[in-house]
Amino acid sequence: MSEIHHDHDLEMKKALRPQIEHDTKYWETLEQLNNDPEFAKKAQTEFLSSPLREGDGEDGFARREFLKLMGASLAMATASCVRRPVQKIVPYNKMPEEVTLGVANYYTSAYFDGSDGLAVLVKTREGRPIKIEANPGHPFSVSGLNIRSQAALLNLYDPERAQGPKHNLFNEKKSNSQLVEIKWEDLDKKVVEQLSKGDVVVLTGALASPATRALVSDFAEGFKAKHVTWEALSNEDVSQGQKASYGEELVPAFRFDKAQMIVSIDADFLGTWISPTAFTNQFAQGRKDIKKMNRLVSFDSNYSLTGGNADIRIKIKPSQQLDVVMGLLHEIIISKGLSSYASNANVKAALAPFAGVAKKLNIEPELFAKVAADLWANKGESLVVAGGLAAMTESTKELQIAVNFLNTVLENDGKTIDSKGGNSALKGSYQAMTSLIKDMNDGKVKTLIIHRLNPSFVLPAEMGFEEAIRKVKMVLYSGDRVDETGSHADYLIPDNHFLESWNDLELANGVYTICQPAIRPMYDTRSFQLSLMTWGFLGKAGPARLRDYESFYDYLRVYWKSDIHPKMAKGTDFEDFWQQALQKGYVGDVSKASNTSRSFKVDAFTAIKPAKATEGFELVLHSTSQMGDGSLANVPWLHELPDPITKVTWDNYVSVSIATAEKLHLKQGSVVELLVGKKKMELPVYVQPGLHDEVLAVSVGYGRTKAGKVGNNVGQNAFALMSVSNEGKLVASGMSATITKLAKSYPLATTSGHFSMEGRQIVAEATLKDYNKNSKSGIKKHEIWSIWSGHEYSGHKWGMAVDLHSCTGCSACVIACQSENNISVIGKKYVLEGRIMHWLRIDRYYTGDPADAQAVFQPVMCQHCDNAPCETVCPVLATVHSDEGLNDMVYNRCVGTRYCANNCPYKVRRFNWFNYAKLIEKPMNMALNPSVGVRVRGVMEKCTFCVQRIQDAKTTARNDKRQLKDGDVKTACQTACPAGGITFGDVNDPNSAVAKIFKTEDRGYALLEEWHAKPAVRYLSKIRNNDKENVGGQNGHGTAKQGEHS
Amino acid sequence: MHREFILFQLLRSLKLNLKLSSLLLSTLLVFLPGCKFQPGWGYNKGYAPEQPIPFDHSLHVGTNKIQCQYCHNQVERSKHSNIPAISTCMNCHLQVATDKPNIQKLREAYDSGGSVEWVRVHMLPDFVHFNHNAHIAKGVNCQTCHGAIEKMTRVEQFSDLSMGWCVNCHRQPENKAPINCSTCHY
Amino acid sequence: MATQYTKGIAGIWDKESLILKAARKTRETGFTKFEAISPYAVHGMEEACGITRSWIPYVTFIAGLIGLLSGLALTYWTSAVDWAVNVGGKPFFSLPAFIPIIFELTILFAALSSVGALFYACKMPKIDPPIIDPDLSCHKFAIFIPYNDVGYDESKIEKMFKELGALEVKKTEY
Amino acid sequence: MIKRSPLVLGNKTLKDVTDDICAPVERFPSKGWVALFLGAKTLLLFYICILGAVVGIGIGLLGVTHPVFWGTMIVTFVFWIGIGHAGTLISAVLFLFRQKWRTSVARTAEAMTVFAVMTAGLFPLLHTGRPWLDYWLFPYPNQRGPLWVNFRSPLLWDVFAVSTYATVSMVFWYIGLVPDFATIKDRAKNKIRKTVYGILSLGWRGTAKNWSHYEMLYLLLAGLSTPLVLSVHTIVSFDFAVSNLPGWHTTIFPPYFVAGAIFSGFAMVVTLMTLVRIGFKEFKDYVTLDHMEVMNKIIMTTGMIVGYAYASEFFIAWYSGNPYERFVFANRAFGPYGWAYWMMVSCNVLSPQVFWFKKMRRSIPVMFVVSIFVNIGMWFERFVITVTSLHRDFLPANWGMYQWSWFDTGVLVGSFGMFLTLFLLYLRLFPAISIAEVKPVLNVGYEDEGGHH
Repeated sequence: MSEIHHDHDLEMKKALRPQIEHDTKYWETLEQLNNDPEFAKKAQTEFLSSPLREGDGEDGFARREFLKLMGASLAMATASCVRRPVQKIVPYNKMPEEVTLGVANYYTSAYFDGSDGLAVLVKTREGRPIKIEANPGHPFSVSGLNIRSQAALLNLYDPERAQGPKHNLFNEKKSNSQLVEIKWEDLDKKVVEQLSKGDVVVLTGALASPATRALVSDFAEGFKAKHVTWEALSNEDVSQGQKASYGEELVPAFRFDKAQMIVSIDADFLGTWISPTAFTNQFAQGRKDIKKMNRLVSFDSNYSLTGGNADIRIKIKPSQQLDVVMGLLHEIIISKGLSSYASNANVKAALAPFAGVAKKLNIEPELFAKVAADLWANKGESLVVAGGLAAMTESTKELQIAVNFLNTVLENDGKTIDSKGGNSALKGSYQAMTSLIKDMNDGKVKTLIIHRLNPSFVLPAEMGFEEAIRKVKMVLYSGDRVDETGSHADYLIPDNHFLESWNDLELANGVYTICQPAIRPMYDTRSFQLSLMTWGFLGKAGPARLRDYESFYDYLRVYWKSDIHPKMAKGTDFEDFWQQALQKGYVGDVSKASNTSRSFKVDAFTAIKPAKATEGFELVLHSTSQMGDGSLANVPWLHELPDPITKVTWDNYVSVSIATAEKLHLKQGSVVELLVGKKKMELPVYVQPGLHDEVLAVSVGYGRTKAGKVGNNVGQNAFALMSVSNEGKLVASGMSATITKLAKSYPLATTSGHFSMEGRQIVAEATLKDYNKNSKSGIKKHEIWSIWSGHEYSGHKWGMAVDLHSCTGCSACVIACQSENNISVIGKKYVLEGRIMHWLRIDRYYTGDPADAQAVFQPVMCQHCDNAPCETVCPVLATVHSDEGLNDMVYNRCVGTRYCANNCPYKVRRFNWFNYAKLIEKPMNMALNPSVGVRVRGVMEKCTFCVQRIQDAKTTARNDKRQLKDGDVKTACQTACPAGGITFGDVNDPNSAVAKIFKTEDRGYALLEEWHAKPAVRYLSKIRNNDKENVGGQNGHGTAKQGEHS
Repeated sequence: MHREFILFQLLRSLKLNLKLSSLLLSTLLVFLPGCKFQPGWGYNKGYAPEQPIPFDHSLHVGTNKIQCQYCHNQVERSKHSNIPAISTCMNCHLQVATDKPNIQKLREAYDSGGSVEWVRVHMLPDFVHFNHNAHIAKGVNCQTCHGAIEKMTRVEQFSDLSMGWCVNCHRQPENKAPINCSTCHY
Repeated sequence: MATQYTKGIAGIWDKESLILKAARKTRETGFTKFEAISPYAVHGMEEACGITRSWIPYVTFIAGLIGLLSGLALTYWTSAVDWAVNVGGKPFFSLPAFIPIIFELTILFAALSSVGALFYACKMPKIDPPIIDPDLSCHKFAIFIPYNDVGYDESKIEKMFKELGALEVKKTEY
Repeated sequence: MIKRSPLVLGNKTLKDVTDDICAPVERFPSKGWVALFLGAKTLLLFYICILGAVVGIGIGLLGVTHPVFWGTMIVTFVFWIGIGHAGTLISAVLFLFRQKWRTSVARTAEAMTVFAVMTAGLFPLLHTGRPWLDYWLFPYPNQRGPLWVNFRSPLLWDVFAVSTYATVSMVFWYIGLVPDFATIKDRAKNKIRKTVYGILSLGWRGTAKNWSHYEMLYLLLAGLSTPLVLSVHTIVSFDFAVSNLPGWHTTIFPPYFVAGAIFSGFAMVVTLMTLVRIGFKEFKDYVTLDHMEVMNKIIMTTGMIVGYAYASEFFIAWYSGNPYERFVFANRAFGPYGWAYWMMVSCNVLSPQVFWFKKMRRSIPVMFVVSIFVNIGMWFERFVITVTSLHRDFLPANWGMYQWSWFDTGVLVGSFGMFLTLFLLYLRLFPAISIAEVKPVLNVGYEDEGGHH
């Protein structure tokens, strides 16, 4: 009875709801369709962007499967016809306007992982997203992508995503797990019933969506709920440090592009810290003009990506982080007597114990003094940063205060540090989590709504989350699967993937980005926002805007109309504003103006006491740019991506220095028992050059147990090694640890066999001083002649330039290539055998003294040699040259002799040893790019310079009745590169960017030039700004020694 | 005598063998280099399967002179030539010939939001990327490859769609068409 | 079938020196169509029987030449004329790279044609032709004079063979 | 005039020769033969299973990987092709040099050639990723344009060279067999045997005219086979030498490979002949210790040529100044595969040195052991060339190792199953010594004229 009444009520309510005018061009209707049950039913047979068939309803996604329709997958009904397999074509019932078969559509969207955010374009074909592309020109994430934003595509198609709401039939103690399916109506009823009992807590990650923030606060208002924000990889240390130093609890905007001198103390801003993608972009901008390039000094306790790219990398251990900053301050304020604080007795007293830090830390005193002098010399144009998991030591707060003080002394605050421009979403807090757990234990939490967080996985046992959550009456988990935390939830409320929902994001203060859905929800899922709205509606709680709309899209528009439109474009028509925002993907701009500097609370600084010197190993936990907090652990691309520094796939491990390894007789793959406090963990060893001898570094994000088939039990969960200090603070780094060698070994699947360039000119490198003397420094040119003039290329001649100076090795290009070109994932066993399939790999070499090794990175793809050695040896003409200078690889002609790969000096060819394409589980096949063939067993494959994009660009130009122009063709790796290190184009077009590099750039050289394969790829030499001379040039790598006679 | 008989038998069998083997050899020589080395997907010149609704091109194109691109409307923009949506049929058939049983069948599908399962006639393997748009832009007539569609009551495959067939047109100098592998294979 | 074979008379010896003498004598007597049969190639037999040098080398030479030219034509026509493809930036007609192919085809043509020529010259293959004596492929030697040879006279020949030390003289078909 | 020792012992008559050589074909097989044959056949069946798995599941079952794209199959291919050289060499080159001692070993050596080439020929066909498309390597007219083949590729040269070599050596062998088949046919008591060997003998009757043409053809084939046999291993060496890989791209390869082929081929002949002498006692008079000694001399000579090539490679690598080349050779001897290199050197260069002593040259056990060592060493030579050059080439980031698997072992061992099965069948069914060729040299060493000269 009540149900009928309820339904009736709902209908009535709907009729009364305000109507929103929808424009028809974009996707808003979908969300609406999806959320209206009746509409949704109809949509079973009519999906806007893809042809449907009746009877396909049970196969939720197959109907959208392009391949089936276009005959690519040859899902053949062989029938009795011997002549040929019969294929059926099913046309649309009504052709959706925006869909042209075979032509991709792009939708603007954005990705935010709790810290790093970037604007993206979602490339769809026939209604299914097939690639995440960069949205160039976005004011914050100017260009490029990171690894996980691209890999999130596979998360959409993860076969193990939750496909509908679930109820866990718990026993009294909540110790069992018995999942049953439940209808949304029943779930909502139960939830609303419980919500009305009060004591509600909404636990979310950093919410960068202003509309969602508003919605959560509306909800909190309605249900008297508390909103707790927590992130596994939080930036709490920065915001707390800011609070202590300046009185403002925020994460400021760091402007690496404005800094001439950057000092990082374990802040891996190029890899994992805050917004690595945007920072990489800024950092690269600051180096583009080599004569005026910035200098990066990294004090690194783990070998981070930032350390790998530093002009000067100085290894430290975590307990020395504070010493380094204080030491630098000591150099400036006391040794040199500079800055206005030089006369402040308290400051002097606080700094006094830090005299001679360099010596204590085993750093060359001159070098340390030079760093300090450089900082001072670039006053107002320098930047000192510290933070991240590796800096989460017991004295993390002191470290942040000291860093802030140093920045204030250097007058950077307000210049390279913009307190107003930061992302206000970065509020994840372990303190808040600690008090939440306390509340849960005290029975003060009756309902806990968790949105896409995994505290059970992250929080160490001593925080007691597992016990506390069992004391909560009802736990609602809005995630994408029953993961470690989800298994504690009474109700699993499957959340939409970000590509399935409307959303907005504020990535930097004042820059608003709209996320459009690119596909209708694949399963019976509901966005977190809509769940809150539904409960608000059913529970009759909260302000009107929470209750009155039937989709989050409506809420979003209303919010934008009331809150964002007036702020950003007062006086214009909202519809125009909205349209523009959708098309561009963003509104607003980052503040360019300098801010005033804030006043520093010197008291906080003078309270800093020197830490006790420690002996023995210290543990460093760090996150990696591929795995992050482990939330995307079920995406195989991420596991198979070689770590940018160690080049290890499919595992985490404990990194030790070479000296330590020798001392303890450890080899790569030896298993050790790591003992931290009372916690033990068995991990394989990775011998890392350039690591401090007393450091044991382990990456987090691995060791998931309920991520899915791919991600479960890959590596060990190093989050568990975090400990709670005596003061109740969570510590992730600097704990004393010991290792014991076990009589076991465990192979680590590395993709890079060798550290050294063996004196060959592979990565040409010069110091800035050398470069200023001779811009060709570091490059050994060879005299090359041929007895034959070669073929002429009269039309296009494609070429690529890779700037090793810009390349940070971040590996976004590798994933972009993998996504674009349907590159198979093969798994650890085969990677171990050396069979990784990446067409584009990043070779990492170390130079200099192994104990203080410096890293260089080199992306290597097919070089499309004019005199391609591979072509000559193919017996069946499966790889030949096109008249546009491409080294064509014809998969269907290949018989698989593999001679080409043997004869390729760059070893860029990959072979399908087994039928890897068969490993693609449905619906992962929907992520395949239909413009690129899927390779079968027994054929060779390799980089094609994204020939499908060249062909598409030609089609577009032809449709527009114009000639192809520079910039029309952008390869996948090029668009993904946040540093703008890859240039592609027509070398025969004298005005193209790439032709100019080929002709005029002194730093350009071809890899293995003396081999005279005439590659179509030019590398631009790397310049290191480190005051040295003739290092890395003629003598350093012995480039002069080689090739003279060849 | 006996021996001669054996000899005779032997010789006969040899002759037979010769005949057989020469037959086999000529089969190999004539057919193998041609079509039979290929798996069953190609070279189905003349293939004219029965369609669920016997759509008559000769009536629509030949008699009624409807332009090809009226129905196959994406062919100028896309590499694919689309099969028209049912709604395209309905543009006319909501009024025209509504009494015919096949049109009623179509109407039924249209109203129910369903579609028609046409049997595919022209099929290229998925490692060939044929681009309709490029050929239309070059001014290649539909009939050049698809034959006299305006006279076909049931569509049949006019060309063999073999690689040789493609290449022999592409390599004519007057066509100025590329014959790179990556023109079609990528 | 039977008509393929001719009747005649044959003498059988068991010594290499005797057969040589017998052959010489037979030839001197004026027979031209006779056959000397031996289990192995007897040194001096050609001279004794007046057999001229084999013509097979001419076949070999011409076939080799044809092989060479067809190898050249095949590689040139397919690589530079019919479908010239830019392979590794090499000239369309990369003669040095084609030499192995041309060489192998030369040898193949020459060798197979020579064997063909032998078959033609020896009228092989034959199915089970009549033999005079099974030991002729083991340790005995024979001379066969067909009935249609000049001056064929069975008794005279038998006598001559006996004089030459024949173990046996028999009328047979060969 | 030097007094020659007899080529055939025991003062045989023509009849004795025929009886001796035909005996193994005509009598019931010995228990030893049956046991060996069953063993070889089992190995062959195992081999078929292994190859079936490799073709059916993927070539990745073998240890081939990135960057070592070629492995056991190519190594073993070159190994068998090398072995396949001795036969033609003995029958053709020694024939041209009028070496009469060749007659008693030529037939078996040629059979070994044919079987070794058959065993070898399977590898390049099956080591491709998609063996069912191997026919694309032949330039036949097709409906793809027609799309031809790349005559610049050494693999295509291989196709032509190996198939020509297989054809010609088989024809050569068969032509030599024709008169002997006729002999067996004439001796046959059994109708089936008579028919089968009758067909095989093609109606050969041994008239003087036939012998005249026959001898001319034999000479021509020998003349054609001699450059052919040299070209085949030259072309096989081109697979490596024409590439641009340091360690492969070497001008010394053709002569070095040919010498190595003769070396390994003779070693295999010695191995097989010692076994044949044990198995078929009557052959001891035909394949005498003198024969074995001569072959051992050749083994020692070619072993030293090969040793010279090893040294010369190192010298040239150093002398060229090419750092990649230098590195590869240093890596060969002292890198992770150094053990294979030293195995190769000790087996190929050091072990044949015992043949400086006449006593050793004439000792059956010693020569057997040495010939086995040489076979092992020559397999490792190809392994060293293929794998160690590939595993560390230009860009150190790509360096890797060969991933030896059980399938590699299976392929290697199984190929011996195929070879031995064929060889054992041959010993039973074919006259293992050329009857028609031995008969004219029966008198060598017995009469003052030294035969008929």
